[in-house]
Amino acid sequence: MNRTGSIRTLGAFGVLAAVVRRDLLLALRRKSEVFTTLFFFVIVVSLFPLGIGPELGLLRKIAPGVLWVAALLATMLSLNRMFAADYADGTLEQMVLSPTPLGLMVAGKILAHWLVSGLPLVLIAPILGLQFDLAPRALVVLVISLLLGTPLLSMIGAIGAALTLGVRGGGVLVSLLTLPLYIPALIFGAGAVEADISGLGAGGHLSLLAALFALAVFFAPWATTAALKIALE
Amino acid sequence: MNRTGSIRTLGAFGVLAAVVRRDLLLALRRKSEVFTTLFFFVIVVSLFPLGIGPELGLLRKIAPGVLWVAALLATMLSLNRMFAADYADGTLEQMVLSPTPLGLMVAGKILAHWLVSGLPLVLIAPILGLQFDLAPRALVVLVISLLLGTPLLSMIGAIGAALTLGVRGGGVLVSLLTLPLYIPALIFGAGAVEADISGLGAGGHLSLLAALFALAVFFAPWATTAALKIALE
Amino acid sequence: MLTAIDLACIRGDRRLFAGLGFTLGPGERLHVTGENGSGKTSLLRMLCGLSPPEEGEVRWTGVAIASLGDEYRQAVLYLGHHNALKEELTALENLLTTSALAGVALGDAEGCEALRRVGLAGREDLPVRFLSQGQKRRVALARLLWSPAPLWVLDEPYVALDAAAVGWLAEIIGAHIAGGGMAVLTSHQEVAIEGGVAQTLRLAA
Amino acid sequence: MLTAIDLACIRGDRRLFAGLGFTLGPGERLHVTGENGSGKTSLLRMLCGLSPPEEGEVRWTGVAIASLGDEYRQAVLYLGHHNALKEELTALENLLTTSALAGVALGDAEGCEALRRVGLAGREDLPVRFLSQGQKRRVALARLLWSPAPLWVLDEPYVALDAAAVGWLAEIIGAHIAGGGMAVLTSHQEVAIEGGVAQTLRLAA
Amino acid sequence: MNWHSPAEFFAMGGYAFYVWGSFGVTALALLIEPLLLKKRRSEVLKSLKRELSAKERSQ
Amino acid sequence: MNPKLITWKYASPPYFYPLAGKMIPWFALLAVLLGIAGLWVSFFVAPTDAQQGEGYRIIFVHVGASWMSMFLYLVMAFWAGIGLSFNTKLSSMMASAVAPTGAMFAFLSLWTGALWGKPMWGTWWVWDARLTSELILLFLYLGFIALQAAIDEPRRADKAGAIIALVGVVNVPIIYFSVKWWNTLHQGASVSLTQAPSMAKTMLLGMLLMALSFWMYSIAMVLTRVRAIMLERERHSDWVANLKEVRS
Ligand code: HEM
Ligand SMILES: Nc1ncnc2c1ncn2[C@@H]1O[C@H](COP(=O)(O)OP(=O)(O)OP(=O)(O)O)[C@@H](O)[C@H]1O
Ligand SMILES: Nc1ncnc2c1ncn2[C@@H]1O[C@H](COP(=O)(O)OP(=O)(O)OP(=O)(O)O)[C@@H](O)[C@H]1O
Ligand SMILES: [Mg+2]
Ligand SMILES: [Mg+2]
Repeated sequence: MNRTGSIRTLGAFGVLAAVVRRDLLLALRRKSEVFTTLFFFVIVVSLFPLGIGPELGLLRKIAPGVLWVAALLATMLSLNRMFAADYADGTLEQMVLSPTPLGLMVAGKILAHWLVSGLPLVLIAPILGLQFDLAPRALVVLVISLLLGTPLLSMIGAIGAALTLGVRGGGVLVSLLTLPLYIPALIFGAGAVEADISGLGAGGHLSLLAALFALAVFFAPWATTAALKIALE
Repeated sequence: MNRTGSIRTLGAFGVLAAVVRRDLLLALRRKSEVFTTLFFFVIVVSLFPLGIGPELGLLRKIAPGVLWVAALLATMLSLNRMFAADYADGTLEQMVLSPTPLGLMVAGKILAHWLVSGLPLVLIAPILGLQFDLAPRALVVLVISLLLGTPLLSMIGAIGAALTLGVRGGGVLVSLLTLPLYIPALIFGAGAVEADISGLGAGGHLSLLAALFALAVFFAPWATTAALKIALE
Repeated sequence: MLTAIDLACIRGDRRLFAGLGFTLGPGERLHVTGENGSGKTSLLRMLCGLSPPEEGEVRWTGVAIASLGDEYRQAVLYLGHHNALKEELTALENLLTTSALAGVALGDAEGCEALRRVGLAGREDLPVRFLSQGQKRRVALARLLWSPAPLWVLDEPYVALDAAAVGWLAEIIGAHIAGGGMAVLTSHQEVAIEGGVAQTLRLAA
Repeated sequence: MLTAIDLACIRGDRRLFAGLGFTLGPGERLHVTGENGSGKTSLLRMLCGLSPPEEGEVRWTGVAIASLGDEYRQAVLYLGHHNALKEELTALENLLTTSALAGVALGDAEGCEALRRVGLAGREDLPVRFLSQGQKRRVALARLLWSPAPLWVLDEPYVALDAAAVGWLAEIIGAHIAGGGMAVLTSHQEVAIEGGVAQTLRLAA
Repeated sequence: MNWHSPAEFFAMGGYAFYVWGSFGVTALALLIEPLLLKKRRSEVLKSLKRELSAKERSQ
Repeated sequence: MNPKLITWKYASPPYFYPLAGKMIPWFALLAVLLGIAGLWVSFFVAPTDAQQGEGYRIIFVHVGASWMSMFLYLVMAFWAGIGLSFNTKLSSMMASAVAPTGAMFAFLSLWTGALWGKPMWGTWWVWDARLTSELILLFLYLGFIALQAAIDEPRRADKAGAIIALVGVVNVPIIYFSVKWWNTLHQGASVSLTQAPSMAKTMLLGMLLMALSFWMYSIAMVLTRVRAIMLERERHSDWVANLKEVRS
């Protein structure tokens, strides 16, 4: 077969786009996937009133914490599928062997993960907030905090997901590794909403969250790449 | 090779024991596994004070609910590995083809799952309860409710785990299927502890939990077996 | 005696085969051949009772296997494309547990003996994860050595094996058949098996 | 040009090979043979740069591959025991994305053409999960048809393929080498490849 | 008759948002479902026709 | 003709498909007529409520939707169970066809209830027994739909869906009573759903008409959906190829 001439090679961003496209396609194909992280989030949030009882006053107090913990758990649950399938079926080897820098492909995978698992949570959170009787302004702060926080969770999670590859039974191990790292995001995220509710102003918390976000953008793809290479050695 | 004479065949309970032994061995071999469900439980429970704030009064009120929700999530997280590995590597086919009734092997796997994921939670729960300032009697009720409740969670979870086999992206789907079914266990479990705290007596809740347990013992292995056979068709 | 009557198999919108029938008696082996995707694996899974046939029936000693249940499962040993090994367990542990699942109680000594025979002496206690592709297949095959099942259903047993291993595997199958056993096998490699009566079933793609 | 100098491989407490060296120029192919577990897969992964050698060095056009990075990765195509396919994606989607990962932009037409050539016409849009073992391997192999990489590293490419497919695969490899490419391959089956210069490297167990 | 003018009707005694929000979304849902079903049906039919004509051409 | 064949005649897709096609317009028509009548009664006949003013008119959609959501779950589980035990394809298709409509009514019940709750109770949502179990019912529907959507072999999807539907149906009463008990144990009577005992006759009439309309609507939708499912699943059978809508 003619293997010269007609073949175009892809630039770095072409590969990035291909990675994002592929992961989104996979998520759509496993039809349920997009919706299930979301439903998980919704169900977990609904479990708390069932466990704690229906007093609205009490529920309003714990709402920011519950919503953020649920977002964190939902993100974490979906981490497994970030690299595990690629690792098991040999795609990851192919990625490492690709001429495109691995960091870029990792960034693509993180982006796709956020689009599939993070963004829907941000969009549904206000409705759940209503169930806990949060005020409209608190809802806005909630959405902003999640908008900054969920990509952060995806980025930190990627490191954990990469580190636990091939470590069998890694499904739970990944939570062990990432949950502690998630704690700052949880404190500032839930803190922002609480601060707003109690009239203290959410600005400080939100800017700290933004700072964490910026830090992670630089740090996470690098660490993830390193972890992936180690997993394959 | 001489294939007659010397070979002993195993009775039904021999096979059941072999299944339990194998799963425990696997859990020990994937060293992290036993501890990670436990740590997940501990971490989730500890996240709440971080997300909600340190008021002891508030924390005491939400303690039963939080502990039970965490137990439920921890169990659910570990459901994935109940059958998935066996399905992927062909062991499940061998089980279906085994002369021993599949229901028995399923019972063995559920038992092993509880020993690995449920029992440790029951044992650590009182310590976490202390952190939330629960009274000693409430701690005892907590342990009893978990002792009845966690096997129930394993049994119900087995159905969900079996149904989502081979359904890629099943990791989150399983939670969508099982969490709603877990709700009665959650309500009676957390309810028992709360009833005890508020001086109403936990007896009613606990006997309902026991009734659910008995129901599940009969129903769950059957449904799981059916689901497994469907998965392999 | 294994009888297949008028079997049909539909996968998605494809009819892989229809009206397929054969009879396999003691001391006979059936080679199922055909191109990739012609339905060999699908047929073998049907014969084991793993998937129900679209039409037709599989019978064992004259009785439909669906109504036989345990009795038939006791008589069959199936080895598929997958090895059914746990990567974290050692070769020996894997062999002992798969045997136990099939209702056969093997001791350590018998297990080690079987592993020695498949050329894994010295690797009994290595987690299967570390073994090479061919070594993994050998662990899966070691089950044959102690199996009391009269009917072996082997899907591409020779895959990943080196030439020497293919040789002894053919011998083992031959001995099983010569001893009054039965075997249904598929393979894309031509491997000569001594002993017994050979039938061939060719599935057209 | 691929050069291996004094390679050694240790796995656990086993020294699989040591002092291994060869030179492979354009138009040449290297057959790595050896029993199960002799270290073929380990060697091939080293050559690709997937695992670092215990001792020695792999060089590409005279430079150590560790210092070449992307440039070397662009030159290598590796096909391992695993097929690197996503079971939920269709054959075509799988082919296009694996190619994209390797930096090659294939269009739908080229993808379909490649699948047709590996005998999967009409199954382009079937999720790979439904394909038979051999058909899966064919999807993985379709990558070869459009690959611009000069060095192919193929670990048991013939596994699970039927006789016809083994035939055309050998032809494709032959054509690649005849066109100035290089190939390192392992196989337990004897398959004749036409064209190019053949070297053989035997790993003792 | 409860209403004296259309405006009063639409105001629903101050509950317009809630009443019309309920009836509106319900009506919307009951309208969308048949439309989605119609689309689903026509898609199946289209692909069936395409397949049929492909088959007839190949014969 | 073989008697068994006669009994099962209408249970097989080739016969049921045209039959359903003939029935759909009638149910649709009934739904529209009953709906118009119901709306008329709801808005122009039923009097203003003494306590709730005009806001109570939400009842006319809310109750019908709530009833349908619960009833349809039973219907779905029933067909799924039949499909599982007798291996009749059509029953399983019916189950899959009921689920989306049921889920939609569950959603509408929640939506209209929430819109009612805000003016009446001052909050969109309380964790009351009935509300909570309706929410869980929606989750059960979604679980069923998601599971079936995630499996692409139809036969397997049918059976797996049937198991979750049956397990769910056992659980619905358990859930309902557990939630009810849970709620009443804690809460005094801060929130109570009990309506005025002497409901105006016309209000009852409006509710019934709307509920009947929803019922007819559901039948029409389920039949339409099951026809589409039949075409999708049996695309390669002769009877589909010979349909005049395919031929034309
Ligand atoms: C999201 C909130 C709500 C949900 C999920 C909900 C759910 C339900 C359900 C499932 C039923 C039927 C059950 C039965 O008849 O026993 C029902 C009936 C009813 N609901 Fe609601 N509801 C909600 C809010 C409200 C509100 C705010 C009101 C009025 C203040 C209300 C008044 C009624 C009435 C009057 C019935 C009819 C009871 C009967 O005649 O049986 N609901 N609702
Ligand atoms: N849903 C589906 N739609 C269309 N075709 C399908 C579907 N599922 C399976 N098939 C086809 O059914 C066949 C299954 O074949 P099977 O695995 O039995 O083949 P085999 O003879 O074992 O092949 P191999 O030699 O490659 O192992 C394949 O041709 C596959 O493409
Ligand atoms: N931790 C370990 N301890 C001891 N031996 C090990 C360890 N890890 C791997 N090995 C051995 O290293 C070898 C790895 O071989 P490799 O997979 O390269 O073989 P191969 O030549 O590709 O075999 P095959 O033909 O079966 O594919 C095996 O013999 C395996 O038993
Ligand atoms: Mg096959
Ligand atoms: Mg190898």
